[in-house]
Amino acid sequence: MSTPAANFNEREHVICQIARLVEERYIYWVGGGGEPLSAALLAKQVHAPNLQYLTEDGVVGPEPLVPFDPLMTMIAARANYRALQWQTMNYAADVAHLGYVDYGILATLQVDRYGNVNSTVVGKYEGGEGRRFGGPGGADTIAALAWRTILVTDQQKRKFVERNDFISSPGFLDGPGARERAGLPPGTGPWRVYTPWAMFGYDIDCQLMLQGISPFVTVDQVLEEMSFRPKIAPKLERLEVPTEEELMVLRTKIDVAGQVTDRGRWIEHRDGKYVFADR
Amino acid sequence: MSTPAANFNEREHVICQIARLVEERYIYWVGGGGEPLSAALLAKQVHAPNLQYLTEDGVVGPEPLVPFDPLMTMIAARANYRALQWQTMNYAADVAHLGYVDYGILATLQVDRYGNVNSTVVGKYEGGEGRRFGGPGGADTIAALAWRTILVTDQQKRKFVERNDFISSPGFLDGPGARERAGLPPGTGPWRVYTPWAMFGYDIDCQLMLQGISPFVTVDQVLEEMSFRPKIAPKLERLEVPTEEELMVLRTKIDVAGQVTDRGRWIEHRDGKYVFADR
Amino acid sequence: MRILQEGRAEYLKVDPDGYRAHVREHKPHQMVSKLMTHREAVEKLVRDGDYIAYDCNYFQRGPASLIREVIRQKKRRLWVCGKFTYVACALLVEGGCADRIDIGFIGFGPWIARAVREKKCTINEYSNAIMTLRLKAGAMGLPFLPARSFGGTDGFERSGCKLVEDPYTKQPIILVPAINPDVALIHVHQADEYGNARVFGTGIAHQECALASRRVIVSAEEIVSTEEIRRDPARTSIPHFAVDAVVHAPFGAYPGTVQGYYACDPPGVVEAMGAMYRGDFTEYLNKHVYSVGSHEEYLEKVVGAAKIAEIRRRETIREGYCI
Amino acid sequence: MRILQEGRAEYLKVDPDGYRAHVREHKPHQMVSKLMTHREAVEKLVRDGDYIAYDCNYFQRGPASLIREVIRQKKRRLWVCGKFTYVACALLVEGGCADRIDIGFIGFGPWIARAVREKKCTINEYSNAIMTLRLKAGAMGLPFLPARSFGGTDGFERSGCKLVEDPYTKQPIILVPAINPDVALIHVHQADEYGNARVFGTGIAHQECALASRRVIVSAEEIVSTEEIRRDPARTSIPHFAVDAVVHAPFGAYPGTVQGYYACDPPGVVEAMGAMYRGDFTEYLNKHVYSVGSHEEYLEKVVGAAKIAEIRRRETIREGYCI
Repeated sequence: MSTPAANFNEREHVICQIARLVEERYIYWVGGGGEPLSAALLAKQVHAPNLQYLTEDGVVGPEPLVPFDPLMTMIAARANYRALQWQTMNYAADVAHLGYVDYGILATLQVDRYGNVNSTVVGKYEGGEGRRFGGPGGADTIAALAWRTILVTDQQKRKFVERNDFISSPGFLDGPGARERAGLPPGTGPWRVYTPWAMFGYDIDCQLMLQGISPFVTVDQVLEEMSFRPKIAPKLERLEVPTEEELMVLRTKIDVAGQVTDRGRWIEHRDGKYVFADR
Repeated sequence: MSTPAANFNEREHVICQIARLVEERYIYWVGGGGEPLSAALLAKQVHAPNLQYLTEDGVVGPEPLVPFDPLMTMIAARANYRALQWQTMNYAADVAHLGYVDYGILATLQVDRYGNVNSTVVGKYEGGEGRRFGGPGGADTIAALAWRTILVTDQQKRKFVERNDFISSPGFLDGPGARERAGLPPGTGPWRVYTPWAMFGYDIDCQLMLQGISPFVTVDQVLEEMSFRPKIAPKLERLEVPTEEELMVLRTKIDVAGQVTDRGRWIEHRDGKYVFADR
Repeated sequence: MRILQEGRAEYLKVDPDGYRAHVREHKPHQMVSKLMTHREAVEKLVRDGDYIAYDCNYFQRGPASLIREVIRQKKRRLWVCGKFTYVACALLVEGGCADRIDIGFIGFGPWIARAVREKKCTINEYSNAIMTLRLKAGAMGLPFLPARSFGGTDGFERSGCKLVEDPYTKQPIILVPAINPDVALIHVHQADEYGNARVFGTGIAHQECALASRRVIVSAEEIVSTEEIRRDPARTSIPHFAVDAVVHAPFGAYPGTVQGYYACDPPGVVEAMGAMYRGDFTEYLNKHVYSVGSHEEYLEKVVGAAKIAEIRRRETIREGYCI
Repeated sequence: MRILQEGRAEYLKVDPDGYRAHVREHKPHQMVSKLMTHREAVEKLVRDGDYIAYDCNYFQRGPASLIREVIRQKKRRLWVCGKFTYVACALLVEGGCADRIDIGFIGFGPWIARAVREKKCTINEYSNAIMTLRLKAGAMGLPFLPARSFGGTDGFERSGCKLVEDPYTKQPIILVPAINPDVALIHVHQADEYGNARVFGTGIAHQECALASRRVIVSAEEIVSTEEIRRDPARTSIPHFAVDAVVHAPFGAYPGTVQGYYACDPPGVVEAMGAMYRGDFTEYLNKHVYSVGSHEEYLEKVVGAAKIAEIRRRETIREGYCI
């Protein structure tokens, strides 16, 4: 069943990349929806049945009954089914303060050179001129307190910017030592940024570094979709495409209604290569 | 059944005085044993069945099954039977911080002119020379945060002192404004001090004032058993002796083993007067 | 303990002593029956200009029926505790009830965006957990609590938080100001007539909201006896003395779910979300708020028996949600 | 935030970052079986010089069997979190195990008094709730918490607390330093092999102790399956990842009570209290600790089947103590 898929879309591809990172020996705090939660649910179905994660509502280690009703990802019976513990938001924050959260998985509207997170506004904040979004929600707590944060966003010029229009949740802020100066626990921070096209890590100077690339794009295509030039690792990892098994689970058990994955372009396997499908 | 008793001891007398103060419209935090708890249990049995009290273990409004096993006054099934809520110590402290605790009832080893509480040491603290006791326990929280504190102690010279050997829990400290300067909430503090012989309140200058006297002693006897001269109210209240009903409940349902009341002298009704029995 | 940096935003006055005085004088220390209708509770306890907190949201065990009543009664100038919420906050702003929001997370549709541009709505920035921590400080009777998140964000400058030097470690640490909301709306699974309430499953900050707020309206799916409450005191999430009104609100979270009792109504959820994203709740408010006079009438005429039966049936999980 | 006044006592170093690092490296994030005997758990996890916390006490749902094992293994130089306790602390000092106590409330018999006079035992002064608040700070991963009690006492100067100016109200307020004990002993009603634990009824600070402590030994009356834990997640008081050892200890609180499971043994309580007040535990320790090699042997030879049947029988209340 682990044969590479011949047809999938960008969203499915990036969810699979993140799902494959998930390991049973760590505790995760997962953003309560979208790609982050889909990735955790996929991992739990495919290769990490004992995965333990928290969400903002203070659920600890549920055995979720997928699929969920639309938006019913927290404080809902199927999402929180047979958990190890049911608590509330301040408890989840306490657990993260204590250092139990190894990884946080988050989506962001923008990411800058230092991996900061924006879920507040694209454009100018003052006067409400920019396009406004919901706010940090739980992301600030995760980005501040998880040992390592995994971000997911789109590969678009307006999403990879020199400096976020707004820092809703902390990446490395403006560089080494900045998190500690701001009162955040040492040794924490961004670890990876995933887009459907590429994977980034961070250099010791806390700056974004291109480390992996999807088989259906070139490095130049990735760099064209960034407003700044990132560092580039000497050797780039190839981001393997979804397997048939992963897609089957994702499409039939997790994102049945396509609420998460019904965006982005489709990729097909043609003449031995992965290329964007002309639709 | 409310006929005055002809035989009772000092301890029974003072418990009845405090029990009679208890009203159903207030919330009490009661020291977890001795006269304070006995007084609350007596009130609940005799005239305030809906009395709600907390103890240190975070029980809220139990319907206790009396009598208790020795020392089993908290974290015990009979003491906490059919409560409204079971929580823990920090919760009890939160409720007191919030101002829900109208009255606290406490025993003390010593009381001074400003109504401070000592449950730590009688004699010199330094070098461990004095006679050492268990510490403030829950009394400090009660004395700091309850709106009004009711103290109970013995009428002895070494127990009414100019300044306690140790302030374990705050009375008025060293006078008006001192509690606020120490970070305690305004409007709180000592309200009454009861001994088997007398009842004291506080003057506006926060100093102890004799306000009531038991029928089996004189004012001079009371003053002889104090190391300082308190203010004396223009008119002294008479502290009515226990009723037969109160004694019956106290002896058969609450302090069956006499652990609380088996101390102090006995009083009897002789020739129309209450006098100490010669035993 | 040096102050290193301070947010510039206006925040609800921190006044633990004032709150203590309110608790002493106005909270019902004795057990008294507080059963009343939605209308009575909101008329009596929600006032124009209030700082209002509600727990959970319009889709998950939230006080949806009370929020509809607040809009129906045309309350004005509310300051909303916007944590872990979506359309509830948008409804209050678009319903003309609210003009200030402390944001953790809200459904920020085009309507609120316009209100902000037109200076009809003021926004302060926090995070969900910083808001629940502020409520926890309020629920502990304290003026502030420390936190190790929120520092370094652009939200910080637009909040009431402070960065100070911790006198113990000498490291920088965030302080968050307590909130004692004027009024809180909390939907629970069960409550007795006095307000002793049980929430089953996870939650956001129902106990903190109840203990921190000056006036508390609890709406309950079921009214149970105090005997039942006393049968299992560990299940009591909220004590009676924190509660000012108890409203019997079966299906009070509709179109949302109440875990273990009923599922959400997906079309009802989509309808509300759609209106929010379009930036026009007019039709939604007419149908779901103004067309009826009470929650009972709403269930009868707008939701209907078949829908109620369906959402009950679709919630197949009971485990952990009953005693 | 000005510091107005500071206690002069030594206190356990406040180090939330060090604790975070410990949690990351040494706490069992994955579910692994931690079942072991009293001897194994105490050998492995209690070390000479540790700051030790135990929840409840020798008479009320306390880890009496673990405390006896600590004495049996002759641990030394322990620093005791002396909140809401009586003879347990006295036993540890007189058993030669402890020489420092942070006092909330302890059984202060003539033996400890002598040890203090002879400078063999150091005392720091707090109150019960200030000690549980210190544990709560540790359990929240924070360096301190504010409080509105303890100010103005003679204990304050002999503590690690500080009086500071609240930057929000400008009023004086107490700060208490967090404690992250080296080791905690907690007795519970039920636990699974991983350490997911249930406490029924009231308690002192079992969850705080577990989350705040570097090494945690949970002793349980009953070992239950994880399936059972998952059946009612709201009942989980302590999550597995905070726990380092799970010890099956039926009647582990003897001579004390475990609410809903068994009553205390009054003669056993009186025997311990009497020894404490006499200031001589020699006989008590010989009989209850040194005469046996294990808790199992203790139940067999010292307590006996008849006594066990009796204390079970005398606890007639089950309501609220089972699921």
